[in-house]
Amino acid sequence: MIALRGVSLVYPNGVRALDDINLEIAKGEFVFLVGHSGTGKSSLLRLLYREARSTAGEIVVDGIRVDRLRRNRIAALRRHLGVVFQDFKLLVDKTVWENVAFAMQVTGAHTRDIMRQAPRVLDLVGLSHKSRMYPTELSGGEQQRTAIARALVNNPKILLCDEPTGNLDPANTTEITALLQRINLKGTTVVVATHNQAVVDRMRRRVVRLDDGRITTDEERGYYYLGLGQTQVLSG
Amino acid sequence: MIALRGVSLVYPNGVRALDDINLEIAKGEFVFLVGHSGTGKSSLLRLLYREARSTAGEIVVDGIRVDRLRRNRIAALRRHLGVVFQDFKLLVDKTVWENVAFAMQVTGAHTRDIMRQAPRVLDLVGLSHKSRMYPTELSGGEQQRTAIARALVNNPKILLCDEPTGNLDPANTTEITALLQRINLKGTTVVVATHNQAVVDRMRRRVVRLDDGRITTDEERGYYYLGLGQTQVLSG
Amino acid sequence: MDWGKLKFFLGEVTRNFSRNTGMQMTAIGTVAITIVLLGMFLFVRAALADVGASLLAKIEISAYLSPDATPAQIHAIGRFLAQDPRVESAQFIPKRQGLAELRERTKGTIDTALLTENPLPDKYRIKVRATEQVPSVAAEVRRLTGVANVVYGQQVVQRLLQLGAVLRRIGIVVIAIFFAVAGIIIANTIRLTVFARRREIAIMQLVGATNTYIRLPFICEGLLDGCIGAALAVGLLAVARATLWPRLLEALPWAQLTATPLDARVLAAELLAVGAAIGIVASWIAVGRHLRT
Amino acid sequence: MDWGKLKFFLGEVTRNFSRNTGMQMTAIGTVAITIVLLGMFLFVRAALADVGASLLAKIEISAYLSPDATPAQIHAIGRFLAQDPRVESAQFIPKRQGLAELRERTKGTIDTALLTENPLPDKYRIKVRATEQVPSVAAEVRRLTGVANVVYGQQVVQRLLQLGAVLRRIGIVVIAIFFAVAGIIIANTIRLTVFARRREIAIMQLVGATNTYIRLPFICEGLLDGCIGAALAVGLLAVARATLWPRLLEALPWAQLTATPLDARVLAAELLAVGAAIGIVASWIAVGRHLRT
Ligand SMILES: Nc1ncnc2c1ncn2[C@@H]1O[C@H](COP(=O)(O)OP(=O)(O)OP(=O)(O)O)[C@@H](O)[C@H]1O
Ligand SMILES: Nc1ncnc2c1ncn2[C@@H]1O[C@H](COP(=O)(O)OP(=O)(O)OP(=O)(O)O)[C@@H](O)[C@H]1O
Ligand SMILES: [Mg+2]
Ligand SMILES: [Mg+2]
Repeated sequence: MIALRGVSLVYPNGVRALDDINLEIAKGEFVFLVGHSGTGKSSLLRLLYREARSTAGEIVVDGIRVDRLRRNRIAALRRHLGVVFQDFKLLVDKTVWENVAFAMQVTGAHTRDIMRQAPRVLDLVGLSHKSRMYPTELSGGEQQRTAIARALVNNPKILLCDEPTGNLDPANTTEITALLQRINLKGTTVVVATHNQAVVDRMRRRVVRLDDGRITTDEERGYYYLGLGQTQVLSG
Repeated sequence: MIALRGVSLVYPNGVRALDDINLEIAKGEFVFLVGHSGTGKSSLLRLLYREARSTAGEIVVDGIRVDRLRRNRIAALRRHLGVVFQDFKLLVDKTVWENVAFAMQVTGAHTRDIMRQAPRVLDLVGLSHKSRMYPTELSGGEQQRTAIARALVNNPKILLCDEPTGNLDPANTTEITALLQRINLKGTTVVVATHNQAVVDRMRRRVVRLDDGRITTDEERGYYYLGLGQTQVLSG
Repeated sequence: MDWGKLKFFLGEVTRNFSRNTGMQMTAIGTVAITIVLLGMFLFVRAALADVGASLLAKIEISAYLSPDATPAQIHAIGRFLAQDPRVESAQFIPKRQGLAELRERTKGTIDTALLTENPLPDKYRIKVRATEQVPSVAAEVRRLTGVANVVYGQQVVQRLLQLGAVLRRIGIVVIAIFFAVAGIIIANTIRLTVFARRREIAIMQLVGATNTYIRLPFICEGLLDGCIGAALAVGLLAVARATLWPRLLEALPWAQLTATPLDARVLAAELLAVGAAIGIVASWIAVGRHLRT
Repeated sequence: MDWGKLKFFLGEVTRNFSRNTGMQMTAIGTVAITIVLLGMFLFVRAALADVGASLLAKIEISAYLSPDATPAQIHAIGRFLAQDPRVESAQFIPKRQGLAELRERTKGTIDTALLTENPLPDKYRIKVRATEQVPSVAAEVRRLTGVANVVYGQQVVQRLLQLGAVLRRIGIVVIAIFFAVAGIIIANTIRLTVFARRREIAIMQLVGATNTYIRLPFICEGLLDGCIGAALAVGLLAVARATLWPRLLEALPWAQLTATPLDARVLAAELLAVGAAIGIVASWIAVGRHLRT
């Protein structure tokens, strides 16, 4: 489903964010991306939806050579992906409902389908009662849940989540995690970049660990810390 | 140092974010503000630096009646506070260094002092090597640390932090938490709104719990969950 | 067609439009001012063209006949003038009438009683259709037998011809400048609105919107700006024409300005079209430039 | 003064300025266009004022004397005219010279050989300093004994006076419109730049910056926009004056346009001042409005 082979990313300012990344993610997998702040997690995700373009290497997403994608085909790629951005990236002049509907609208979806699907995802993230509010009128966590709803609305084949629970309380975090798990069970490939040790340690799924732009470990059923659950670390 | 008496906040759109809040925070205290997403934590902090204005009640910060403050005195109030915003609020056309220096600049600080103080706080949050980069060139956690550095640069008497570790990895979180603790030990009053259970449970400081805009509990040495450390909840 | 989509799209445009009223007012105001200036210019140009025509219409050729011209020669000259297609009218003025006109013109300062004989010759008074042809007609008439002298406002005609040419050239340059100014200002206004929404545009692109999809509302916004601005301008011009123009006509009755130099409805339609075109082109360029990066 | 602060501030302004070059170009271009129009207008107005003056200078009063005026009366009239402060010059034209001039004017179409006696009277040719006084001087001279008739281009004078008044009024209105347009466009440009940076402004306020502190760089930006735009305009006008104006003078030599109707340096200084003032006022208003909310 996703394959990176020898991928490097050097930003225009000279920062080498990713260095010789080799990673295969199969259809239906659930992958955590962990690592220190500034280690390249967001950069890796950015390559997949072509917000950034790799400096070297080969990237295939859903059969598409993303690194070679022509500019006018990028929109089509992004429509098949659901992305939860680390900084939410909500449209401030659109309501919660409109933000979510908009993501369907651009795919050319039928209004009938939008009217059915948008309320459904808003309900999933627990924001039905705020659907008429603007992002500036939302709390941080509500904004984050709006971003999640928008990423889900198109039933994407691949879901990329960048720190999706950074502004959520544990209860909400648990719910959103359960939601991601359910979506994954329906066959969607899910990649989550996160610092939330509790989430990673509870789920015990594949964990890809980045350090300074390189993949250092890749475990099938991993913890946030190499081989250690948080209970051991914190209350051991 | 901080006192709220019978404070309510109703936003223009009719949402009652805070309802009859009574809270006293003494000089030099360290207070966690916890509660569900959308429960009014950010709103409470916003009242203290007058981004929002209370609908009812009395607010005193550092001897100033904030709820009655004249418009042209607001800037002076804010200069005595250090605020880490939930969405960072960095100036995108200024480098990290400039973002930090700017906060001193507006207080009329001497250039000599800026040249000494700015590098110091950048070093504290571990961003000295990124000081010439623009916020768009930073990772989420680096942006968050820039925001923290900016809040610290003026040696404020009161430090308000809204979810200061949402985008940080556990190692960085520990460091930042230790930093806040050290600052608190030097006499600064610190208020931290957070969802990070690990941080709250490890620190064992005063915990004020909000629920639906009301203060439900206020414990001297509290946990994130009422009376329970996370180890009990997660690995019990 | 999915009506929901159309509704969504129209909602989008009207929302954009009503959200940042300040910016829209700017764009609309700029269009309106530009088009008022353009309309004024066209109107005044048309009016002045009429003034020029009526001034030129007064230029006439006097062909003085030699005292010994025979009636046959005089008749031949008259026929020649009647046949010439360039000549609008030719009138024979006998010397007696000439003296009466002279007396009239000099308001009695010439004591005609002192004249023993009429010192003036007979003449033909010739009006030519097109001012450019005055010199050539005059030269040909001069060559006819029986004509002693041909007089016309040589200087006046030459000056008016020169002035007309210069004014036309200046007019073209000014019109071109106005168009450029209008285009630049509107394109910049829309570029600024695009700039102010660069974050929103970037987000739309990240969510998978095509450039066309993003561009369309802006184009429609530009179109609306252009149309509303032009409509405002047409309204203002109509008011000015109904109130100021009559006063100007009254103040300068002798200038012989035409009361209605242009068909108001045609002008209005043209200006609206210009406004719409400017809006579309400017926003197309403005948005296109931004999206390419 | 803390030099570091000044450096910081200047750095701020130049950074703002060089960051959004597109927007600065817009503002500068708008100022430049406006000031070019203003300068052109002032220049042409001055040039036309000279044309009007030279046209009016040609208007003279002819005071025809009655045939039976005594030399003493004629002398008295001459003295009266010499004393009158409104009169620039008065010249006695004896009938013989009058006839010679008439012959000259009619280019030999009047056969003076046919005249047994000179039918023209003696006259005074009077030039008046200010055209407005022509009618009153003429009326007074008419009342002097020995004056038979007073003739001047009544119609021409009246028309020129009317035209002058109308043009002056139109001129004032046009100048006012130009100023309003310039102000509105620049204020809007800066309002848009302020709008585009509303998030930044909000953040600065949250960090504790006073409104003055936030406003100052914008004001300086407006000032810079205004000055650079005005400088551009002055440059353009200087080029136009050096290249186009001589060609216009050449094309219309008879119009008697003054070669240098205005002091170039004074005009340049005035236009620069206008540009600076517009920039400051517009940005002050634009930023003030935004910060009040
Ligand atoms: N500017 C605003 N206008 C209107 N309503 C608002 C505004 N800001 C917040 N709200 C509403 O007020 C309530 C409290 O919001 P607040 O941001 O204080 O929550 P919070 O406790 O900080 O939540 P989180 O942990 O998710 O950041 C929410 O229901 C939110 O929708
Ligand atoms: N647009 C950019 N231009 C230049 N450098 C960048 C840009 N974005 C990120 N970087 C740099 O690339 C490195 C990796 O950034 P990235 O955002 O991928 O980190 P991250 O793993 O997501 O960190 P975090 O957990 O803090 O979000 C960082 O050193 C950052 O400073
Ligand atoms: Mg990141
Ligand atoms: Mg909050």
